Amino acid sequence: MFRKILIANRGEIAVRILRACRELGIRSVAVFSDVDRASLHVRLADEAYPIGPAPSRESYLRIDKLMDVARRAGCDAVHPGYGFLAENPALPRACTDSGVTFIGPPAEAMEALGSKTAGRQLARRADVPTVPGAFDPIEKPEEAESLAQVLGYPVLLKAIAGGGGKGMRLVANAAEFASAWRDAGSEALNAFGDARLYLEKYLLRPRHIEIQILADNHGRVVSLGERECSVQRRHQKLVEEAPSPVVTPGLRAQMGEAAVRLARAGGYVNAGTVEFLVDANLDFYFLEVNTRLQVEHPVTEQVTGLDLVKLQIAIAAGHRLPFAWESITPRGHAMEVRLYAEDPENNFFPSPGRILSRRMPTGPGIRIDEGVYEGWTVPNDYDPLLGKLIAWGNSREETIARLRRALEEFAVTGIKTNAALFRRILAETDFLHGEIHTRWLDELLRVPAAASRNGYPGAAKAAVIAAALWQGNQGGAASGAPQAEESEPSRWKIEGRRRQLDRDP
Amino acid sequence: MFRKILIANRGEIAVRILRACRELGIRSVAVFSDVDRASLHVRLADEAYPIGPAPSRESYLRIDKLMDVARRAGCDAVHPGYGFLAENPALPRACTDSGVTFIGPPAEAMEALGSKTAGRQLARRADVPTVPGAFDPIEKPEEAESLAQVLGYPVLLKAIAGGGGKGMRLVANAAEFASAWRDAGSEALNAFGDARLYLEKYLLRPRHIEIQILADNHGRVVSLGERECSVQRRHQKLVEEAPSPVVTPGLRAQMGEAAVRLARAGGYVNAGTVEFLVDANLDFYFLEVNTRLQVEHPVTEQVTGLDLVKLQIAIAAGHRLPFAWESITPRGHAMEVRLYAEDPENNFFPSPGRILSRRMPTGPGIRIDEGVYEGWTVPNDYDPLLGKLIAWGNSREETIARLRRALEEFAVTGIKTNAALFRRILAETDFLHGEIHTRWLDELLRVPAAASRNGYPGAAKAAVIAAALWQGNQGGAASGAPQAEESEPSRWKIEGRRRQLDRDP
Amino acid sequence: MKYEIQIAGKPCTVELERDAARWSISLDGSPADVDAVELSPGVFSILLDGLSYEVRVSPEPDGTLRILSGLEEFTAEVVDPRSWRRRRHGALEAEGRQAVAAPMPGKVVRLLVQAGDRVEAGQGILVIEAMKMQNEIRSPKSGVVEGLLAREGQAVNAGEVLAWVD
Amino acid sequence: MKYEIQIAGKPCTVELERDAARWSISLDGSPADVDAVELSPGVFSILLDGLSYEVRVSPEPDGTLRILSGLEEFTAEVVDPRSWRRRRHGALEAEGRQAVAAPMPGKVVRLLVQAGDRVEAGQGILVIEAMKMQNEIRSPKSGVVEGLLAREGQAVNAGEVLAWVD
Repeated sequence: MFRKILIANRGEIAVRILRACRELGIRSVAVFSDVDRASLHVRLADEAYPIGPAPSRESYLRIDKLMDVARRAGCDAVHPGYGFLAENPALPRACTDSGVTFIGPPAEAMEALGSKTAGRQLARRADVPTVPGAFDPIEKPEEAESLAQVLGYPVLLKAIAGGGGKGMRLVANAAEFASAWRDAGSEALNAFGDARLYLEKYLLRPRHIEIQILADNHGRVVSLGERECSVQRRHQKLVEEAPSPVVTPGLRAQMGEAAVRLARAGGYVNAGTVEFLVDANLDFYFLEVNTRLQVEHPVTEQVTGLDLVKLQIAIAAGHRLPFAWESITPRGHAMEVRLYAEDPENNFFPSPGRILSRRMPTGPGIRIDEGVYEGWTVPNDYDPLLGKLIAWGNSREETIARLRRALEEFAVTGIKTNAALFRRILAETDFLHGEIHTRWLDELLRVPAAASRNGYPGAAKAAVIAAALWQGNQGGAASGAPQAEESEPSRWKIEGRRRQLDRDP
Repeated sequence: MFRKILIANRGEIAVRILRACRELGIRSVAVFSDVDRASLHVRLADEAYPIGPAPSRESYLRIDKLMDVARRAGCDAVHPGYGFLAENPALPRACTDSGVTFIGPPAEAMEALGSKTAGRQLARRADVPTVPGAFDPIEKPEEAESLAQVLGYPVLLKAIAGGGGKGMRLVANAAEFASAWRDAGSEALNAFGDARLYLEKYLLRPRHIEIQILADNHGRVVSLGERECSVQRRHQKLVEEAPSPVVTPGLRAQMGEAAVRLARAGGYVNAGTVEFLVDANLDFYFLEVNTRLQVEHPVTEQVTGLDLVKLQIAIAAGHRLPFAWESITPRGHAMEVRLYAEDPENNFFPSPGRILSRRMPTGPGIRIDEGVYEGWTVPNDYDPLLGKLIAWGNSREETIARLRRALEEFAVTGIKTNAALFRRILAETDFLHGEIHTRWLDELLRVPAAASRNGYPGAAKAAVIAAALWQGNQGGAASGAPQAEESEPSRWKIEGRRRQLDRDP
Repeated sequence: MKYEIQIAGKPCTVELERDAARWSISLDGSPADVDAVELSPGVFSILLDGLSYEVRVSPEPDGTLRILSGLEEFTAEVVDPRSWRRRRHGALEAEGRQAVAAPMPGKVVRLLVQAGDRVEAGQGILVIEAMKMQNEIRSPKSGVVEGLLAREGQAVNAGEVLAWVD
Repeated sequence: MKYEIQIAGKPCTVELERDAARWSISLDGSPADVDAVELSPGVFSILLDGLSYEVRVSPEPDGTLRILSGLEEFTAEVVDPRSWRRRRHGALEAEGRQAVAAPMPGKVVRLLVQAGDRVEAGQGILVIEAMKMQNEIRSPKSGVVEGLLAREGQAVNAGEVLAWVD
């Protein structure tokens, strides 16, 4: 087993990985940019080294600096997390050159499966059904636009190097094409250093259902079942669950076999995800392969009981996958929501800044994977993901009830988050019935949210009182509200209490 | 189902119960003493009402005040939690008089099973093996002492009304008898308002293994399997786990059947626990019945996937238990540690006070049930339990690794806690092999802890530097350490970084 | 001390009076049955007729207060003698031509209009990149772009005015 | 600024020097490769030769500092010009007769000795009840109980001297 692992990432996934290291007795080495010095992953790691200025192209995307730290800190393995360099074949190659183990697939498998066009060519050869569209990067917008005409709108523009909805645009008609092409290209360039795009036909109201696979170095490839990630805003997954409300054991087996077939064809090793679109007839079409750990991996962990990061490390260390895992069936139901520093009231603009106060949920069935803490300043330079709230329950209903409960306990000030959006989603009838598709949320968001279904009649009154007390405190603590630590109750409080007990609330 | 539930408790269990209420769509009503106004259970409840001064005999033990709040707030049920009035038959009787449902066993079942002497008489009739000793409360210390002579030392003094190790004393020889009798009696009086004691023979090196049962109003009684709680300090459980490292499926069935037999004999309804001592031959002896929810109920929840508090509420509402639960088998392994505000360095003296700062673990396999928060002042008036840290894993080894990881992330200042004790326990070979018994920890504590096995070589250096920076800050923030929010790195930091990268750490 | 507070558009009066070491509170003239404690700066636990609310107050760049009360979110403005002038000023400004302000810190990556252009309400004015996402900043009203203060490549702070539309 | 610090019994010198807006740090005369930030009051993240430590400093009633550094716990005493007098005083006191102090707030429920009694080290002096547990307070040394300040039923605070043993 490894002695020391370099975590080439930041935020919640860096924390997730160093926890796995600690549980395995492996030392963890964090890296940080100038604005991440006080980040949670630096606080929790065994060692931490600076790798440059805030912009990721000068820090987290600098393979040379990462290899330098790995060498000097004496690491024998590197975990890339997701995003940044996770799907860049140059990293595993650099690791090989430096004599450290890359915890992930070989560069060749990344190339064979990672790029969406190559992945689709392979899928066709492996008899995995695919969505019609271009197989290769398209250089000229004109070519792309004429292909769009042939396929018929709507079409989807995607970054060759893409992931996480970045560098992706839905084009409803020819008029929108030029600007969509421009925005997707420049977003892709900024996110991945690669502006190349391709396009495909856009299915109407499909579900996004993906299969988690694990492959060891000894030829074994297994499926851990599906995750449904149909609740997306502009192709950005927001809610993920396992099992899918519509996947039957039969369909699970079919999709799992297709995913395993494709992984074998690509010589895949370690953890990966094969994404499919599933239409109303429950026919599935290959979408792409993510040759890395997914943001949403915890929902699979919660229903299988497996620790995917530990398994990634074990596989990279050459361990074999036990046979038993081929027959894994999900237990209960798990659901994850992605908490972002963004403002749903204001067109989901990013909302970086200092976290002034917060209340995090705990208790039965609740798991939190996060990368922030109270008092920390969420930097403006990276993805706005604060963390993930994951609930588990015996049934989808119990899971949703727990998630809703946790979201009611969740509160943060200083930055805005999308928590209220999730409270809205979890109250929607369609969602409760599992009647969702990849455009469901975008359609929902065209309708303004109904005012407070939560029936807190006095909330406005309480807010006004708090505002006055807050203003009073601005004059200096002395004039403020009673502090919690003051002990004996005041006369008026006793008054109030007597009055409370003299009447039915 | 109920509309509104009064939670006649405080701290982590009150929070646990109100979460179950929220997940079921039932409104929760909290009560609080003067020192609990700012408590977490008050913050999270839908409604909260004061019930008097800090001393529990003037607040949380006042049935009249509780019934008053229940009536005026319009509650249709009362959950007692554990401790306080949870095992006092007067509460269910008062509920019946007030026309609200008591979420727990009927008063008669409490009396038949709750008092240790009555419970043992019933156990004998139900063919459940018991530990030799007195069956009735003993009025005179002289009687007790002569009985102790007959049974032979060591003997155990226990409070008739007791629980949680309060009013309990181990007496090793006749010389210790008088003071032990005195302390146990006065502790029992303070804790339960009942000084009566009984005594029993003390088995050598027994394990404490208990069976969780559920009984509905329709004659169904089921066992949810065992918890092992052998790691105790002075009869106070500190670490609990499920399944037990020594219980075989056969023994689990035997103990489960015995527990169900006893519950039936006592006309038991709702959730309860039958405690056994298990000796080296894996023979088990009935110890007592806890006619309530246990502090350690989460370990059963984690391995069965069931929510015991929701089930308590459903049973009280007259629902039936599905048959399937009779065939429950534990999945994976769960372990809980009880975090107390006490000082292991200083004879485990209680350490109430204000929580100045803390870091709570999160992430995979970790559950926290707690009743405190940063900035809150832990009052001196109640049990020092801050909360519970529960880990789940595929194996006992993985569970211990996760618990250890979580305990390494856990930090608190302002009060002292027993977290370091758990880090020590989880590193002990005997514990890792599951070779534990109810006196194991007391024996371990006679040996001073080995200095830092955790190998943080520079910890002392870091401490000195922090002390200097802290002292610097006392002169005013200006002279202090760089604040996290300041952005651009200083010259000396860049210096330091260059030096770091120029050498192998 | 008496405070005029605008909340969700509606005006309201809160009176805080010292009573022993604490405050007694009345709302719009009538005494309220309130038990309030501050748990930490800006975080209040408020029992109102027995109902438990946790209320979080934080100031916004524009001088208003963002208030989370239970699950509800409010924007409030406190008008008390000390802050009278500042609030008024803010109010007046809002009635003039509309400012297009940066909703978050970021970098202007593209201008979509030029000064003098006629724009529709909701039409894109420019694109700001923050946290790796490109965000189109739209016009608050139909009118003419009067001042276009932002330049491509410029870094901007939250609340910074980028353009004026009249 | 130079600080003498007693930690785990051993003396140590820390020098903090302003360098631009920050501090440069040297330990016992030699410059240390340190990157330190204060995350929140009393909570520091310290990178020492690349190793990451989270250190929490909190003052104790007796004027010492309790320090959690990684998983280690230390008691430290800072001796700087400003606080010189107070520390010395504390030191002197420790050399005199031993105080029996309440380790936590609670109620004295029983006295086990009387003034003038001879006691062994570790022998019970009195019993304090706190958080529903009875805790026997023991003598720090063998000697004679000189002053017995506590009375049965009396409420005591943490650090309050209950008796003297000489």
